[in-house]
Amino acid sequence: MEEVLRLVVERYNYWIYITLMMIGLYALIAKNNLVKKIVGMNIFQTAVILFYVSIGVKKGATIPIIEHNYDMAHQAIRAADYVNPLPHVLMLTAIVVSVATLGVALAITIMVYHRYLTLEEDEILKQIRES
Amino acid sequence: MSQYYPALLIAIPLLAALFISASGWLRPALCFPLALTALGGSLLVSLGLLSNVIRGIPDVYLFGGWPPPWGIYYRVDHLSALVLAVVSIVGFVNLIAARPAVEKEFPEKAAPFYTLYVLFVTGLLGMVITGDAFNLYVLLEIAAITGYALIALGKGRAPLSSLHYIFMGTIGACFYLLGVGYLYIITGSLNMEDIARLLPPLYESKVVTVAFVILMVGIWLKMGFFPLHAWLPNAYTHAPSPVSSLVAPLMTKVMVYVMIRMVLTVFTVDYAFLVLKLNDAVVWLAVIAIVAGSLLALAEKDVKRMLTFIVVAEVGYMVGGFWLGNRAGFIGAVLHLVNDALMTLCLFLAVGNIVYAKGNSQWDSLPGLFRTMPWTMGALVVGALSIIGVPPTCGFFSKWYLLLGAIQGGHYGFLAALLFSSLVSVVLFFRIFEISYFEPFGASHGPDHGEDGPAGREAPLGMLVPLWMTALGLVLLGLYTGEIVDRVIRHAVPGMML
Amino acid sequence: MIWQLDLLILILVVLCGIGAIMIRDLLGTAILFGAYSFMMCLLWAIMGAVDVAFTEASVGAGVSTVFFVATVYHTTRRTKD
Amino acid sequence: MKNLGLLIVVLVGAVLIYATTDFPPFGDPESPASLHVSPRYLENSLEETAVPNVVTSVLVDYRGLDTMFETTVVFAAGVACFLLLRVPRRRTPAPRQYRHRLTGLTFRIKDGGEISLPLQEFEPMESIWTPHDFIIEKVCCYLIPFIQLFGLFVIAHGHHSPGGGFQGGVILGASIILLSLSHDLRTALKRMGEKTSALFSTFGVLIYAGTGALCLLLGYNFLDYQALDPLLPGGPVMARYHGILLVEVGVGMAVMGTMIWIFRNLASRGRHEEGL
Repeated sequence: MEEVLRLVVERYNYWIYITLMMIGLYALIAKNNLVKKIVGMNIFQTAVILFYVSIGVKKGATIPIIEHNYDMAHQAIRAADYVNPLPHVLMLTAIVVSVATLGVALAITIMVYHRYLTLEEDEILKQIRES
Repeated sequence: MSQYYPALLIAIPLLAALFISASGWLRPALCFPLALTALGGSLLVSLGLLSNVIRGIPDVYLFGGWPPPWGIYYRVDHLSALVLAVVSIVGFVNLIAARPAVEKEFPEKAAPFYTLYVLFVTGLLGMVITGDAFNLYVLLEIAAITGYALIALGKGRAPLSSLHYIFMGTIGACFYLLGVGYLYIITGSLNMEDIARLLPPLYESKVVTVAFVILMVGIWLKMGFFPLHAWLPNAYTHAPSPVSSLVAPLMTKVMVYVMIRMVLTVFTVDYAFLVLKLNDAVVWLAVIAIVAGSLLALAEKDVKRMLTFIVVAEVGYMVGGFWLGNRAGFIGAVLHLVNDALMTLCLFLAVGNIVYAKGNSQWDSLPGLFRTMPWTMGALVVGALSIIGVPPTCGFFSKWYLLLGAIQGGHYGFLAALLFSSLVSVVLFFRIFEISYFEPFGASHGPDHGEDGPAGREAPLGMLVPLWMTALGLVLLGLYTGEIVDRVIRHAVPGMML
Repeated sequence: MIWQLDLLILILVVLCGIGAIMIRDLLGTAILFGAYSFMMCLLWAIMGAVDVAFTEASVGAGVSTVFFVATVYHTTRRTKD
Repeated sequence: MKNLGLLIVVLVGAVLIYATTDFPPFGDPESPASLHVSPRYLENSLEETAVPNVVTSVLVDYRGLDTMFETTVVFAAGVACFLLLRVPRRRTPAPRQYRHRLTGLTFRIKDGGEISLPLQEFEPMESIWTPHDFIIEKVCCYLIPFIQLFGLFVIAHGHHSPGGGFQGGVILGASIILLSLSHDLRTALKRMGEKTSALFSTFGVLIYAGTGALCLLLGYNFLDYQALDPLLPGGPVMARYHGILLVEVGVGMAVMGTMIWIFRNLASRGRHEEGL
C-alpha cells in the first residue's frame, strides 16, 4: 500500500498530464460541437506540453538563466543547479505550432458554419445526407 | 558545392515560398515562375544527392555547425535519397499540371496557393532528410498545416473533411510527439542515431515499449493505415484536383518512409522484430487493410473516391511488405513506395483532367470519354495497368517482390490478400473503361449537349504533358527496376534481413 | 516549489479543462479555455519553465482566447453538449 | 460514438499509466534527461554564445533550425487563413450607414456615394454595430503604447531575461488586436493595413532564413552565426550573440504580422470591413 502511495505521490505531475490528455481526447472524439472539439484538441496538445515540461524539472534547481556579472564573469557552472532547458525549447515550438493549428482550424470552422449554418456535427451530416 | 546540398534542398524552396508570398502583394505574375524555379532547383539538388549516394559520398550536414547530439543534423543515405528524389519529382511534375486548374478555379488566390504548395513540399523533403526526431515533428506540422489549408479549398464538403483531417492529424502528430518525449525521458537525447546507441540496455523498460506503440499509432494515423483511415477518403476526394494529386501520392508515402526510418534508425530492426515480435500481428493488420480497402473501393461510384480507397489498400501493401521482415519484402515495400507515388500521381492527374473538363468525376460523366479525351484516358489506362500489375509497367515488379517476400516469409494470408486486391483492381478499372468506351456519349445527358460542346474537349496541353511524362515514367521505372534495386535499395536493406 | 500550491493549481487546471468542454455556451467555453491556459502558465512558472510560461500566457491565454471569441462572434454560441 | 470515445480514452490512459511506473521519479536531478545532452548547454552557453538565458541560446542557436521551421509554421498558418477566408474586394462597395454624431440621424449611403458634409461629424455604422465605450477607448489609447514598448523590450532583452522573439511578437500583435477590439477593425486597419501585416510576416521569416543563407554564402554552415564575424563587431562569440538578436527581431516581426493577419481574417470573416 505504501509502495503504491509513494508511486502516486512521487509522480503526481505525470498523473495529471494523463488525466488532461484523456479529457482532451474524449472531447475530440465524443463531443458533437466543432468548437468543443477544437478546445479538446488544444487541451490534448497542452497535456503533451505539460509532460515535456515535467521532464525538465530538477529538485532544488533554479530557472535556466545563468547567473553572471556585468562583464560576463561567472562562477563555475554546475548543471544540477539549473532546470533542464531543452524541454522548454521544444515546448516553445510546440506551443507556437498549436496556435498555428488553432488558427487554421478556426478559419475552417467559420467556413463550415457559413455553409451549413450550424456547428453541430450530427446536424451537418444530416444536411449532407439530405442533399 | 555538393557538401551544401542538404542545406540547399531546404533553403531553396523555403526562401522561394517567402518570395512567392511577397510577390503576391507586389508583382503577382511572378508567383508561378518562382514556384517552378524553386521546385526545379530542389529537384536538381535531390538528384545530385542521389548520385552522390550512389557514388558512395556520405552526406552529413550539421546545421549551425554544432556536433550531432547537441545540434540538428541532416543525413542522407540510400533510402532517404531515393525518397527525396521521388518527392521532388512528384512535386515538380504536379506543379506544372496545377497551373490551368488554379487559373480556372481560384485565379485571385494563386499567390497563397503556390506559397502553401511549395511549403508543403519543403516540409516533406525535410521530413525525409532530417536526422533529429523532434525536427521531424516540426516539419511534419508544416506539411500538415499547409495540407489542411489546401484541402479545405475544395468545393462542397471539403472544409468539413479538412476539419476531420485536422482532428485526426493532430492526434497523430501529438502521439508522435509524446512517443519522442518517452524516448527523451529514458535516453535524454533527440538525435535518432544517438537514441539508437543508448537504447539497447533499456529494451526491457516499459517506457520503450509504450514509446514504440505510441509512435507507430501516431504514424499510422497520419498515413491512413486501415482502422485509422477514416479521414483519408473524404479529405482526398473533396480537395481540389491539383491538391489531391499532390497530397495523395506524397503524404502517405512519406509517412511510410517515416515508419521505416523510425524502425531502422531509432529502434533498430533487432528491437522491432526480435524483442517485440509484433511483425506477425502487423502483417495481419496489413492484410485486413488491403482487403478492406479493395472492397470499399468496389462500392464507390466516383472515380476519385474509388482511387482514395485504392490508396488505403496500397498503404497496406507497403506496411505489410516492410513488416514481413525479410529481404524481398523490404525491397518490395521500398520499391512499391517509389512506384506507388508515381502511379497514384498518374491516376489522380488523369482524374484531375476529367474533373477539369467535366466538372466532376462521377460515373455519369464518364461515357464517351475515350472519344473526347483520348490522351487523358490513354494515360489512365497506363496507370491502371500499373496498379493492377501488368508486366511492362513498374507496378508489376514491386508486386513481384512483395509476393516473393510473402512466400519466403511463409505468410500466405498476405499472399492471398495481394492477389485478391489485384483481382479487384482489374474489376474496378475495367468497369471504368467499359463505361467510358462502350456507353454512348449523351445517353445520360440531355440532347442539348452536342458532341463538341465545351464539356467534351480534351484537357489543355499544360495538363497533358505532365500526365504523359508520368505515364511514360511508369514504364521507364518498370524497365529500370533492376538498376534501382541494385544500385540503391539493396544498400538500404538492414543487415539482419539479409 | 511549494507542493500545496502546485497541487491546488493542478486541480484547478483539471477543473477548468472539464468545465471548458462541459459548459453549454461556446463563449463560456472560450473564456474557460483562457482560464485553463492561464492556470497552465502558472503551473509552468512554478516548475521553472519561465519562457514556456511566458509564451503560454501571451499565446494560450491571450491570442488563442481572442481567436476563439472572434470565431464564436462570427458563428454561434449555441451548443447541444 | 460516446461509448467508443470512452473506450479509446480509457485504453490510451491505461497504456500511458502502464509506462509511467517505469519513469524516473519526478524532479530527479539524476534522470537521463538531465544528464545526457542538456548539461553541455548549461555549462557552455555563456562561453560559446555569450547568452545567459540558456533557453534563448538553445532555441535560436543550437537548435536554430527547429525555430526557423516553427516561424515558418506560423507564417503558413497566416497564409492559410488568408487563402481560406479572404473575400476579394468588391468592385462596387456595398451601401453603408453613417450616423451624424451631433443629431444622431442615420444616413444610408448607396454604393459609391459621398457625404457632402465634413466627414469628422459622422461615424460609420455597421450592421452589427455596438455602441463604443468611451472609458475603454481612452484607457486602451493610453495603454497600447506601453504594451508596445514592453513588447519591444521583451524582444530586445530576450538574451538576459525570459522572453524573446515569439513572446515579444505576440505582445506587439496583441496591442494592435487590442486596438481593434476597443475601437473597431477599421481604425486598426488604418493604423496598419492588411498588406503591411502580410509583408511583415513574410519579411520576418525572410530575415531568419536570409541570415541562415548569408552564413552559407560566407562559407560556413547554414545558420552558423559565427560566419557573421566579419560584418559585426566583437569577435566570433559576439557574432553569435548579435546573430541571435537579428534572428529574434525577424521572429518578432513574423509573429506580430501573422497574429494580426490571422485575427483580422477570423474577426471579419475575410471581408476586412466590419468585425469585432
